[in-house]
Amino acid sequence: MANIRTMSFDAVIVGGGGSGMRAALQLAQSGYKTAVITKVFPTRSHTVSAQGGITCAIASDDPNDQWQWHMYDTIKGSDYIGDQEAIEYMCQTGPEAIFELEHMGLPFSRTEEGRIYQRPFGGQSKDFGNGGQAARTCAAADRTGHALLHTLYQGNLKNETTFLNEWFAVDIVKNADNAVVGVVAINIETGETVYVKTKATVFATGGAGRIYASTTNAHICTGDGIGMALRAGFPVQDIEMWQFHPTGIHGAGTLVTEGCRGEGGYLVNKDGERFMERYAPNAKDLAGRDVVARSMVLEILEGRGCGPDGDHVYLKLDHLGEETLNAKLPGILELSRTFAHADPVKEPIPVVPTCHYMMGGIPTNVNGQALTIDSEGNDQVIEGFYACGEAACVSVHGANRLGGNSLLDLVVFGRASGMFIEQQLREGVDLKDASEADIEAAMAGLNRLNDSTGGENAAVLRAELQTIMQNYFGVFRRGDFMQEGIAKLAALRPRIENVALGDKSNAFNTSRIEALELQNLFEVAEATAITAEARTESRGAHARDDFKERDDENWLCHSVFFPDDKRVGKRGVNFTLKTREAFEPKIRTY
Amino acid sequence: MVTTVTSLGRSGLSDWLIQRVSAVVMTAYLIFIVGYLIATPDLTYTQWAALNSTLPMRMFSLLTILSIAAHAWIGMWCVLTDYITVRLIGPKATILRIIFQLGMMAVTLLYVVWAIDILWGI
Amino acid sequence: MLNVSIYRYNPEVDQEPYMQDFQIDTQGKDIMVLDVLEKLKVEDPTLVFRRSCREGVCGSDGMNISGKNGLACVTPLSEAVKKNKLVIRPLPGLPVIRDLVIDMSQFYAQYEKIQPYMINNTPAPAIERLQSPEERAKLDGLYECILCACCSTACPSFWWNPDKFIGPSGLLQAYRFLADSRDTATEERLANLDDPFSVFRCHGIMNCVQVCPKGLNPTKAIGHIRNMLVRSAT
Amino acid sequence: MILFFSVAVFLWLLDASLASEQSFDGVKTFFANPICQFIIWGSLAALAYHAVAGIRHLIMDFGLGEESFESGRVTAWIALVVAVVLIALVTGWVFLW
Repeated sequence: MANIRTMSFDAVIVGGGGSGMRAALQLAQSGYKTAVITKVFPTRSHTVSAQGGITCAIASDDPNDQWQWHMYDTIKGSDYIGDQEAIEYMCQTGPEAIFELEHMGLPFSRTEEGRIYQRPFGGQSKDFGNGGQAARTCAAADRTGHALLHTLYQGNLKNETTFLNEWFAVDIVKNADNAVVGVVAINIETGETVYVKTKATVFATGGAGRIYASTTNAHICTGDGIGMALRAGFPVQDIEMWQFHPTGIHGAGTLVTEGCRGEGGYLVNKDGERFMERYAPNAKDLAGRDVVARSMVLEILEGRGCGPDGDHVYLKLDHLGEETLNAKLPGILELSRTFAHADPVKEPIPVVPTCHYMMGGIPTNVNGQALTIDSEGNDQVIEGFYACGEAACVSVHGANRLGGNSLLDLVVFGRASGMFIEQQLREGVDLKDASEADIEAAMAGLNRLNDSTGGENAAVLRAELQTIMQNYFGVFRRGDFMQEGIAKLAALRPRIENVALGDKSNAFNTSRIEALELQNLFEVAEATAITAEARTESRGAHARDDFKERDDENWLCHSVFFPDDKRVGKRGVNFTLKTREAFEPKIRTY
Repeated sequence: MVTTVTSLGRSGLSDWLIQRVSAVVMTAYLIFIVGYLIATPDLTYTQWAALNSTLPMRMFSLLTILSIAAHAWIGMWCVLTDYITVRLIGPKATILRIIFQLGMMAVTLLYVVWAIDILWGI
Repeated sequence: MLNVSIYRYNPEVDQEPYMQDFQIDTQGKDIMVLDVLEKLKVEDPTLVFRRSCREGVCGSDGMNISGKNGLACVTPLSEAVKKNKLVIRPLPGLPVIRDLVIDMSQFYAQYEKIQPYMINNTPAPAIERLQSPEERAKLDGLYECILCACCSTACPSFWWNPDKFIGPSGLLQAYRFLADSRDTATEERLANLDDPFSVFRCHGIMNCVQVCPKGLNPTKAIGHIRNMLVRSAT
Repeated sequence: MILFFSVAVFLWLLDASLASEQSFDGVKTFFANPICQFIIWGSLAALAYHAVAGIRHLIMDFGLGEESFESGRVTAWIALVVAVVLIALVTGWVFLW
């Protein structure tokens, strides 16, 4: 059965979103034989949904802007468990990466001077928090992700990257040294299973927002890379840190960009009160996302929510005027009219905090190399294995990501991974070939699914999983509740491993893919649950009723989840900056 | 760029321009003749022959027939390459289309020669 | 109960495509067509369609809904249902792989043909290339294309010559680069378009404009390309 | 197609009307025959429709009407109405003249 076809490439990128295509572009430009495995046509990737912009100190809005200020904001935003070395690299390299994108044709909005338009976003300041609100998010109207993703795809077309479009990576192939030497993947159109062999496997598989019932994430955000890594026995870091975006459209979950508040919109409760003034007197509606989301939930819990069930609040934009809205937020007008049946020109948009972003992921260094932790607690590079974008945790976001930093993360670290792999390939990579048994091992899960006879419907199990996560691991968390949730998940595992495959055909079988995705979702959910229960403090997006305070003594560190024994370990946060002394943890207020 | 040998002007732009210019010429001719016929209800042979034997009128008529030829050539070529294609009816399409096209070209040429013969034979 | 009729074809099983009828209880809610498909897939896991963002920006779920091409995720039942019936077919004019999934390679090939990337071989400045808001405004209505293929598969000229006529989507993108003040390959781009098929098969039927889920106007863009061709020739 | 072959009809008419006095009169009697009237009518009607639609295209090529879908719809209707009126006039001219 292991007699499957082998395809060989110098580098293989799994995931055709922003970070994957940025990495692929770098490698394709270098002339190495590069392939992108992507389960959807690249421009259908979830990066396309990013709206507001990409945060970076390019000094357009404010000619005196400094990347160091952006670095400070990001570290503060992360609630101090972002790795400072990585954040420094991102903020410093950022402008170069942005200008490259512009040169590739990204249609940024413009200022009167002809420079890239920048808008204010949450958590942005000047002069290390002392100079007031900054406007640092580079925007292409409110379709920045779309513009970015298409530009990157176009760049890859120009450089003739090989795209395996509508292929699904199933599992990692490891060799005798526990190094990664490729993946087993399915061509969705034909059902053919192939061993894709390579010297560098880059996971750019994005997030897993679909573990929650209410999410801004696309259907395809199922944490495939995290699932594969966990099944291969590799750890994940800070996976309990899930960002709830303050403004998802009530009922639909569709994202409404933070740029709305950047352009002057604000939140009101049922009394019409601009309640953020109470929770964050300085930054108000532009406080960190975790702060705003929690404030909204408190308003709702305290009976000041809007609507007949009092289960949401309103985002008010009408005072900005139709002309501004058309120019700056045209996509939002479209989305709100379609999904909220509300015209923002005239009426407020009903919004509610909605699962949005996975801060955790596969731990990596700034070169994108995936890491594991040995028995002495030292970082160890996993040979042949890389990750970037949302799937990775290079840790620039720590416990809470700032708006506009995800797009920067993916271009900067997609690029960095590509550059590093290029250098590795030039120096020569020597990995042992996978044996028949190694490939067989990676096929095991797929074979079991294909041979399944009984089992329950994938969609039903998925809904059950999402409900557990939503109810027990949401914006506010509590120990006893989470233990209950973990027990429920444990009961769910055998049922999901035994999921029914209602369609066994080979032609474009999306049921098979959805069953595999469900198993990936489950791995992410379980890691999230166990780690969340273990972190006995409140930090960033992780807010516990039973441990309300931040506990720097015990938890100023990354959590690391090891799948083999489901153990939660700790890993030190990097506090070493190259250009100045580190930022010490302070109480975080906005 | 899609290359093709059987279109008239070879470039899409020239075909398109010819199509427009010839259309204007034909419209002008049509309006003129219809107007003339309406204005002179009791048209006699002498009047008619006199009109058509003046040099400007001969040139106008000639221009019109050339316009018709070009306009029809381009128009028919368009229709043929829409519907008689290998995609729609298989490999025999090319042969079939060339036969149609040759036939059309022959008829068009015939028209032009005939028209010249008429105009200068008055 | 809503009656839904869906085009079904699985090349491994079916000799030829057929329409299958379903009934679904929408509880009178004005949900999206994609929601209906998702519900039906729970009942019948063999039903196949593409979807991703479910908010109209990724372009995955273009299909023919009650006779009109559109995105299932942003088409509410109130727009699509006629006489309590919803009819869903794949986008017309391209080969069907299975059920509502079509083979879009021809469509993508036309996109690639227009060199859909910035060409500017002058040395790049250390910062961005400057562009005035007015110059940037020329890209509005062009760059928003999501490559869903609703327009091109609604175009008769594209049905007849999908291998030669670039189609509304590709031409919209062609003009997106022609209109960009930062692109320097205008002449080369125009030269590549000046044949009787690539651009000039557009007969101004405007089906593309009617169906575009993003409200874009390919016909207008094609007109601009033609004008540029005329101007460059004279 | 119809138009392409009706060119032959018009050329023949032109030829006949210009060849001699007799044939000119022959053309006149030809117009009295209902079948011939019908052929002429068909050709002229097709020509009228084609010309109107062509003129609409010319106008649109000049970028008038913003090339919006609405203006496309409206001008298509206008063209159709004008064509119908012209065909009615042609009918009157051919059959009643």
